[in-house]
Amino acid sequence: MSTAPYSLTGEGLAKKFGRSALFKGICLSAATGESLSITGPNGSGKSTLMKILAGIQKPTAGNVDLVSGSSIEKTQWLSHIGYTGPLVNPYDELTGLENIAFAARPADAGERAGRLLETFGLGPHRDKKVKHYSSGMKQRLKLILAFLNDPPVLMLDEPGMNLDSAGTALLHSYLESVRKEKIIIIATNDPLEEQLCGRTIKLG
Amino acid sequence: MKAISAAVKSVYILMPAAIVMAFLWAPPAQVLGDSSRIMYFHVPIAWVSILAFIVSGIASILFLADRKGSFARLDGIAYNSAEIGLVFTVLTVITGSIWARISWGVFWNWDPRETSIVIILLIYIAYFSIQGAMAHNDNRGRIGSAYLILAMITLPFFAFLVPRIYPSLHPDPIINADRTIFLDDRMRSTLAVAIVSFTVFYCNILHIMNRMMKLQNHIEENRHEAD
Amino acid sequence: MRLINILSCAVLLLPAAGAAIPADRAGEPSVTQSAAQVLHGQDMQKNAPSTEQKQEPSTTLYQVMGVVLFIWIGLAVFLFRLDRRVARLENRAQPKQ
Amino acid sequence: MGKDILRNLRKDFLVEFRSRFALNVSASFAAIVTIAISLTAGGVPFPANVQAIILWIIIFFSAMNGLSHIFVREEDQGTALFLRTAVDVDSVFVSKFIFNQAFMAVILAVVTPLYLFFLQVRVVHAAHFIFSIAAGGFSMAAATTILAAMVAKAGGKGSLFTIISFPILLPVLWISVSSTSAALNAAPPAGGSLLFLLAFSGFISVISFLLFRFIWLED
Repeated sequence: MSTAPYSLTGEGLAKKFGRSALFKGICLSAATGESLSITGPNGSGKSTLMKILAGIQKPTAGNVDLVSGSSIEKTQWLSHIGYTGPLVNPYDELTGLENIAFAARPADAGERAGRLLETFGLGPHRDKKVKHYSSGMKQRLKLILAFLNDPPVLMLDEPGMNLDSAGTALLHSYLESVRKEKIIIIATNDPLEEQLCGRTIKLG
Repeated sequence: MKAISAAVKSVYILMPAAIVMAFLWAPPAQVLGDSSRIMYFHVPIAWVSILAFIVSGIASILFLADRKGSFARLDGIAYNSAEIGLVFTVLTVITGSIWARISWGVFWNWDPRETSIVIILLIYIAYFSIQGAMAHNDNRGRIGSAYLILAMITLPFFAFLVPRIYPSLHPDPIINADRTIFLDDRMRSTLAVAIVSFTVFYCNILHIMNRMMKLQNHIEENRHEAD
Repeated sequence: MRLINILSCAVLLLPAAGAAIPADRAGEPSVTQSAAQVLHGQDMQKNAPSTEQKQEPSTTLYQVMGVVLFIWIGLAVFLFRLDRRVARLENRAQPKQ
Repeated sequence: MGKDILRNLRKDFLVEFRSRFALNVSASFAAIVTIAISLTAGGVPFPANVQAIILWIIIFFSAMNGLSHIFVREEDQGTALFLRTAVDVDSVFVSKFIFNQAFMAVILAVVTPLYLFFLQVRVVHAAHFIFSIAAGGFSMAAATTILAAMVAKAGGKGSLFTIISFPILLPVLWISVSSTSAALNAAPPAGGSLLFLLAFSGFISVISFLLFRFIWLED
């Protein structure tokens, strides 16, 4: 990964589904070292906004730009972004370790994966099929998959979902340890996670 | 917009002219007699169904190529054109098989032209089933367009390559029975007038359907604003 | 769509009617024979042309042309009125936009 | 890109091997139909062209049961978004394409021997027969990969895949049937059909590759 600082800007973002508008006129920006939380009631478009920021969906109006030195092409965004959310499901038929092997891009991901598995307490379950995981374990695996390639931008949609208090503490301490070198964007309604981030954007 | 509206109105004059020419002015063909007059309807209808197919294919290509969305509702135009095309394809099959019954004695015998029109029909049916399966899906326009493009690309393989590689599959004498009829000048010009008027007819329907689609969208948007 | 349904019915009649008479004329000299009989009857093709050359104006040809024209006029009136109605709605929608 | 393709292929083979659902359905369908036809025929061999037609009908429908599975599974199990974040568009298409080719090869390897065994087929030109089957299967898998993606995005409802595949696959079936029936006849077969199939599959693969991003990436 390049070491140049990243910055993410969104201008005048709007999304319509069919004919009903979800949100409009959202402007935001974040640079490396900054963190952002997106809050709002259910159905206010948090997940959609996250997807738009990650380049997975297109906004109806406005545009998003990810810059590191020079502007990065949209098709390449996902190799710079660690994205996870309720709809990003690992493969049930594969074990935790196999899912990690599938998602791992750089060569040193193996070591990182081992460390992350230990950190998040999944070490003993690495060779179990994901369909035998509990929902909390699955959420931990999803977080590992997002952190795996050490992306400079982290976009976490409801990262605390299904986690027990130990899991939440692990997540928070991990985010605290990397916040200096990354852009972190979290969509959440949990006040604790909201406090973790520098700024808050309210939807709805 | 105004110019198109005016131009397509010429169909109100062209079509009666084509009908009268087809029945009164054009002489009966030497071999087929008066039954050849169905040609002035069958050929233009077949032409319109292919035209509609090509138009919807081109609209689909433009729709996918135009990522900025500067042309609105190209996928809707492709859909409307395909709808007209489906009707005309069915008509082509019906008129064609009536004609085949009169001149060859059978309703159907899979010559290359019959084969290709049936394939167009199948493609349209497939297109409408995939559109129907995605009634309220945001991907609808793009997937339907991609399918139409893919289908349009397979078509030349039937129309040109197959008869050439397998000449034995398609008995040439049968198709030549009507292809080699001598067309005199009056017949030819009648056919030309009929083709032009059916093309304008197609443009007229497409134009009206597109405007109706626009109005429908407009009404639905306004209804939501009122909420 | 309603428009396309009506169109399909109407346009369907147009060429079918056109097909009917020629079959009649191309058949045996007896002009009274109905088109349907000819269509479903024995073969009527090859022996036709020899008897065809009389150029005696058959009323059937005119009748069928009349039917086709009548259908076309109906279709044209429908299209024309639809066109007008759409234009009126467009005019009403325009100022609001 | 090469690494991405390998990662995705390894994952697909692993997942498919663990469940074997698609393969089981396709193979059992092929076996049941072949045996049923053989049973009804009562041991009387069909003429060569009928044999070719029946063979390709069996291949077509067995393949239709399984070829869409590769994309439909991703949507059904909700893993499509994970795949999307982990692998870029072009690699997804290429790896799924390769997977479908492998799947088709397995289907052909199951169906053809069964068919030859049960229906007393006498293959006159063995090499031509094998090439016809292989080229036909290759074109079929090549053309249906993108259609599978469309069906998956459309909700993957039942027989939709068969309906939309048929018009596109018709030239392939047509040529394959006549080429296979030539291989079962004493008459010397022409090589043009294999060329046609290769040209067709090459052409359609390129177009599918270009169109795939419009289907895979959402708005």
